[in-house]
Amino acid sequence: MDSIAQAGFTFVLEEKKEISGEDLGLLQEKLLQLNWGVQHPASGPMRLKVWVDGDEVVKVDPDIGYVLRLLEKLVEYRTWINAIVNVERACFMDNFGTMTGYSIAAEKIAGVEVPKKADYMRTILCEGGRIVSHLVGLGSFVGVLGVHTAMQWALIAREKFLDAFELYSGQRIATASIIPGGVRFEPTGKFIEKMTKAIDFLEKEFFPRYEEVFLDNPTLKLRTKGVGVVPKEKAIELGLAGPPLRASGVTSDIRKDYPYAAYGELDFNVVTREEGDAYARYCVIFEELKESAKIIRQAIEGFPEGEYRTKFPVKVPPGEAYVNVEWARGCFGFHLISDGGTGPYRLKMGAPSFANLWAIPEMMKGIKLADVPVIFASLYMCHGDIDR
Amino acid sequence: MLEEIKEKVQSEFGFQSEPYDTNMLLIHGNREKIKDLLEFLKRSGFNYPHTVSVVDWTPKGKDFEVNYIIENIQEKKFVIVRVTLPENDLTVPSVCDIFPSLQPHEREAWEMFGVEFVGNPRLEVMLLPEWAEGTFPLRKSYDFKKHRKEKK
Amino acid sequence: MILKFFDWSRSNSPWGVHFCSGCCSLEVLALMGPRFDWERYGFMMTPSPRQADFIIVTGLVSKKVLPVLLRVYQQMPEPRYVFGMGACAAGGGPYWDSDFVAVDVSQYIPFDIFVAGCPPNPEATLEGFLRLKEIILKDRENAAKKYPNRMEEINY
Amino acid sequence: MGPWLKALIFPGFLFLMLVFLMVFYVERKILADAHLRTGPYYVGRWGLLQTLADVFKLLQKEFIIQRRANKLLFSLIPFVAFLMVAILVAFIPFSSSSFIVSTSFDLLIALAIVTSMPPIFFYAGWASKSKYSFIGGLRVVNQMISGEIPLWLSALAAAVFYGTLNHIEIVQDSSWLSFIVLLPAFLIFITATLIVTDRPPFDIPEAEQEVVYGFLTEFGGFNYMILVLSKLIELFGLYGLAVTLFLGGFKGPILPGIVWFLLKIFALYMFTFVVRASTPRIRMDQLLKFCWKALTPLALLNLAFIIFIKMIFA
Amino acid sequence: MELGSAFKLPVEATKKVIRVAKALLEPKATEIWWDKEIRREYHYRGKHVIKAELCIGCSLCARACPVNCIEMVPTGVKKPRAVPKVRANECIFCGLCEDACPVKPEKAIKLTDTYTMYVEPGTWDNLAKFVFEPENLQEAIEKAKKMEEMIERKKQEALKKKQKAEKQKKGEE
Repeated sequence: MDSIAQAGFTFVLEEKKEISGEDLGLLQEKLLQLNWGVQHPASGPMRLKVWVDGDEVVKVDPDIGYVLRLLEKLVEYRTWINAIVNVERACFMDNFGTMTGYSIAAEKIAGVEVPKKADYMRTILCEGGRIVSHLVGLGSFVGVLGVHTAMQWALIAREKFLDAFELYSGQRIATASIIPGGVRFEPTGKFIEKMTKAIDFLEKEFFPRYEEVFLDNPTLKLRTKGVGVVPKEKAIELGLAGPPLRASGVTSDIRKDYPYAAYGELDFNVVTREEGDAYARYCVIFEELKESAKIIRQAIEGFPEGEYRTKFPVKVPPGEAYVNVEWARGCFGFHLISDGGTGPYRLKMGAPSFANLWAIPEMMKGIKLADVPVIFASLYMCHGDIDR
Repeated sequence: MLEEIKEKVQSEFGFQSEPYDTNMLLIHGNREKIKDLLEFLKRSGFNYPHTVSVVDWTPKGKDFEVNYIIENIQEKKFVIVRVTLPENDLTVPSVCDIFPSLQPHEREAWEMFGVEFVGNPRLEVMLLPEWAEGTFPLRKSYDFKKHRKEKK
Repeated sequence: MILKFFDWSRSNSPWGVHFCSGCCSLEVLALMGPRFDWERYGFMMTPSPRQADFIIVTGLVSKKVLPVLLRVYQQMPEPRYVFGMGACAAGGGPYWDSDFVAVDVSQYIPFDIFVAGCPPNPEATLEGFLRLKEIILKDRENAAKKYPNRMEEINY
Repeated sequence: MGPWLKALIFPGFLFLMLVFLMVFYVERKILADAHLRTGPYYVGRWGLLQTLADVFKLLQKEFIIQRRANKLLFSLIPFVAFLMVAILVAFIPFSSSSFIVSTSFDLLIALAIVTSMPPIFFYAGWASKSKYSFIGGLRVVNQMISGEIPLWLSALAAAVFYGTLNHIEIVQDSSWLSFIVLLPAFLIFITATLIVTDRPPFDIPEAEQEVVYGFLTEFGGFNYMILVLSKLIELFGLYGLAVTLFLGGFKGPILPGIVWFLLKIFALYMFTFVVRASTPRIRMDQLLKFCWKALTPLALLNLAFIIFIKMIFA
Repeated sequence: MELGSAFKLPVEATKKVIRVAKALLEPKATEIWWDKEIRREYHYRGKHVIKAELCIGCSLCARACPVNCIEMVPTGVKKPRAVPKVRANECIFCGLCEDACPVKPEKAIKLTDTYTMYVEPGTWDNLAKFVFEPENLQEAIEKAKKMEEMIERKKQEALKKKQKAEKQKKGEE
């Protein structure tokens, strides 16, 4: 057998191709199979098998599982409280969203009412996490086009928020600060002050500087406009989630549609774009930063007094709950089941990046090799979230 | 909206359903009619599938559950279709011709639980390392602690 | 004298290979950023392991990525160093009881330095990198050679 | 000074080395400044010795040749590349007296050398038998050939305007008027230079996020250093040409000629580095379109314009 | 690409270049952090401080630990029967052990508020030595021993008293 037929294409097996005579190296291969990752500057811990014909991509097949930890199983060995340590590590970029979703699901099963202050605190932290995550997303998107300035500028703003989180919880990113029954630490005035300062920096210094150079950039537009276009119907059919879905014109935001925490009481817009290309996804991420900053300002203004945490029972009655939260990368679903024990019986994490990833083979048909990293970065995925 | 669906599911398929949470409906289906049910749901606007969640109830003396979680993205309603499968016959017809985006989710469920989705074109190892194929690590019978002790 | 100069040059331009396998790479990113700026000390990231001097084991190493990690380590040219980072690299961290995580990476790849924390702060990491520089300065023979090649004998 | 001593020390080898240590340092420092960070700081005073340390570290690294690689080509190519671009620098007059060779076909020879670079880089990518290197090598050929035509045409414009190919005569003939007349040619020349030497935003052959390092991927240690050095010298040589042809070379008030020459080159380098910090990389097909549909016709038009002006003045 | 945009694009791009060139003159964001001895003012989850004299040996912290890095080391005395020892290379500094500790008002196991880093030139053989041990363990044990002796002495005294009283009662009877 010299070749295998798969999905309509014929691939020549590499081992069989040692032709006798002079070795011409790679010149004689028609289809090159590139292993785009695991060690690749733009891939992260995953592999895209890219078959290219010259500069054109014929077929793409993702190979994932390189950061597999089986979090869903690990959670079953934990108690209700300390399972957050594993849940938040679904992805470190925005760990508050996952912790909030898990906590709300656990509270729904246990029938615990959360004080209002905890709700507001969760909102602030979630939006902070979204900002932190989106900043890295913006930076890495411009980063795959060979300019590292955007990432560095974004990191300056990111550090301000991480400082605020550190002041609140004691760690920069592994905060472990939202638990079933409220939040873990008393929100102090110092934290609020620091958060306000961070948002001031974001709005007064970062946005103007960034907008001027990297949002309205002609070369950037040249590279990203019209790349990886997904129309509205196609986006729903492919099951895209989060900013890529909204960039295709679908108004879907869990914060607006099924309000949790304090989102029901705050005023914000759902950012959508109609174009559905890589540039639109990039713009959606940038606009969402502004919305998040707005939400945090409102939440700080309406910050209520009272308790920040209620008692959560050690043993939770049998039951189940399905909770969605709008995480930085999209809608994160938690299907949590209790059997009356001291810990979760089963937790299913419906990850948005996983859904986005499997749109890649469809989106990358017949593009240029140089567009592979652009589309990959514009889908805004997190590897910890894909593999779990 | 959800009331209509409830009645129609009751009259057309004979499936019981109950409200699950606000905005959510839980339909107890069976595997014979699951494809028809999902097609009906897709026609009535539930076109954005979220995920496939399998629950292993064997230590409690019950069966496996397969939950299809589908959203109506225009009207903002959820539906959870639940199919119960006995442990010795874990097969269910694949729905990836109705919802193509559920294909990797089914693949993951097959990999982790061993639930065979008949008709899925790609039931291959995805997340696990190759040597771990067929271990079905998310089943309750696969105990991390036991394995650790065995190794030591 | 010349040897001393060579030692100095080796310790003052450590380039790392861009291999991220876990969450700690986020803190490495922060270290590359403007606030902690490791380039002040001459650190740099290279995309290809052929030009690298050290590799960072960024926390979690799952069993699927472990052979890749060791392979990248072997592709690096000889004076090479390993920077272990985070709880996952040394004891499994939050995934200590998972069957699909290589719990103690130091069994497979010789750490020159280890920083505790999950993930360690950029300050701690920078301190670790400065210690790595000291180690490079002293280590003319390249201590990594003493360790056996364990690529072949990975058994899960 | 005899020509051999010149080739070894002043405008030759040692001087080039010194200049490139500084260029590396300035590049890192300016990029860092654009990123709002400090850049190299603790190695030597203000990090001045940083690149020296880098170079001597690369000398100590293990020499790896991949099992499947073509051993002869793989180890030979970097030195060949270095030799070629060193010849290019030999024809550049740093001041009225400090140059290595001067013939009546200076410009022609220099451009011919630049034109012969792509096969060398292609062989570098081909010999390492890595897929990414191979694609990088192919891209180099593609890009350089399309960039060289505007380069030649815009350089020809200058040659037609001055009526000579000798560098020193060109410099001595230059004036403010010639600078203004040749300004379009200068802009085309700089753009073409960026394309030919694959600097950002045209760094397609060595795009880190697409093909890792292009043809440099498999090179490590000393070989890598020499290859990078030769690429940098190519840029230096072409900028030297640009200064000579369009900016009046070593001419300038008060200060000695060599200082003026280096200052002008430094300004061009500054421009390159800031462009690197602000402009995203463009795609291969876009570059080809840009070269063949915009840059080459413009260069031709410019040549016609210069000939027209020459006719009026003559 | 049309000819018009081919002209416009370089001009636009040059504008961006000039804007970035302005950033060269802006103040830098790099911090030289070791000038201030401790960067954090408040609430940092640093290394563990275990106070053996406060510990009651309930092992709640070991149970609360999500990574199982707390080991209860038996002391040989009754109270506390065992004190926690933290394996620092596995610890993730989540602070849940601190929350679980029932000792009031001062917790027996606590993470320092100030910034302490933990760096070790570590290979496989010396990672095992990488632990946080309780402070003044020996003193606490001795103290506990003395206390136990005291308590026993008191108990015996009480017993003797009882016996005496009983004897007296018996005698009276």
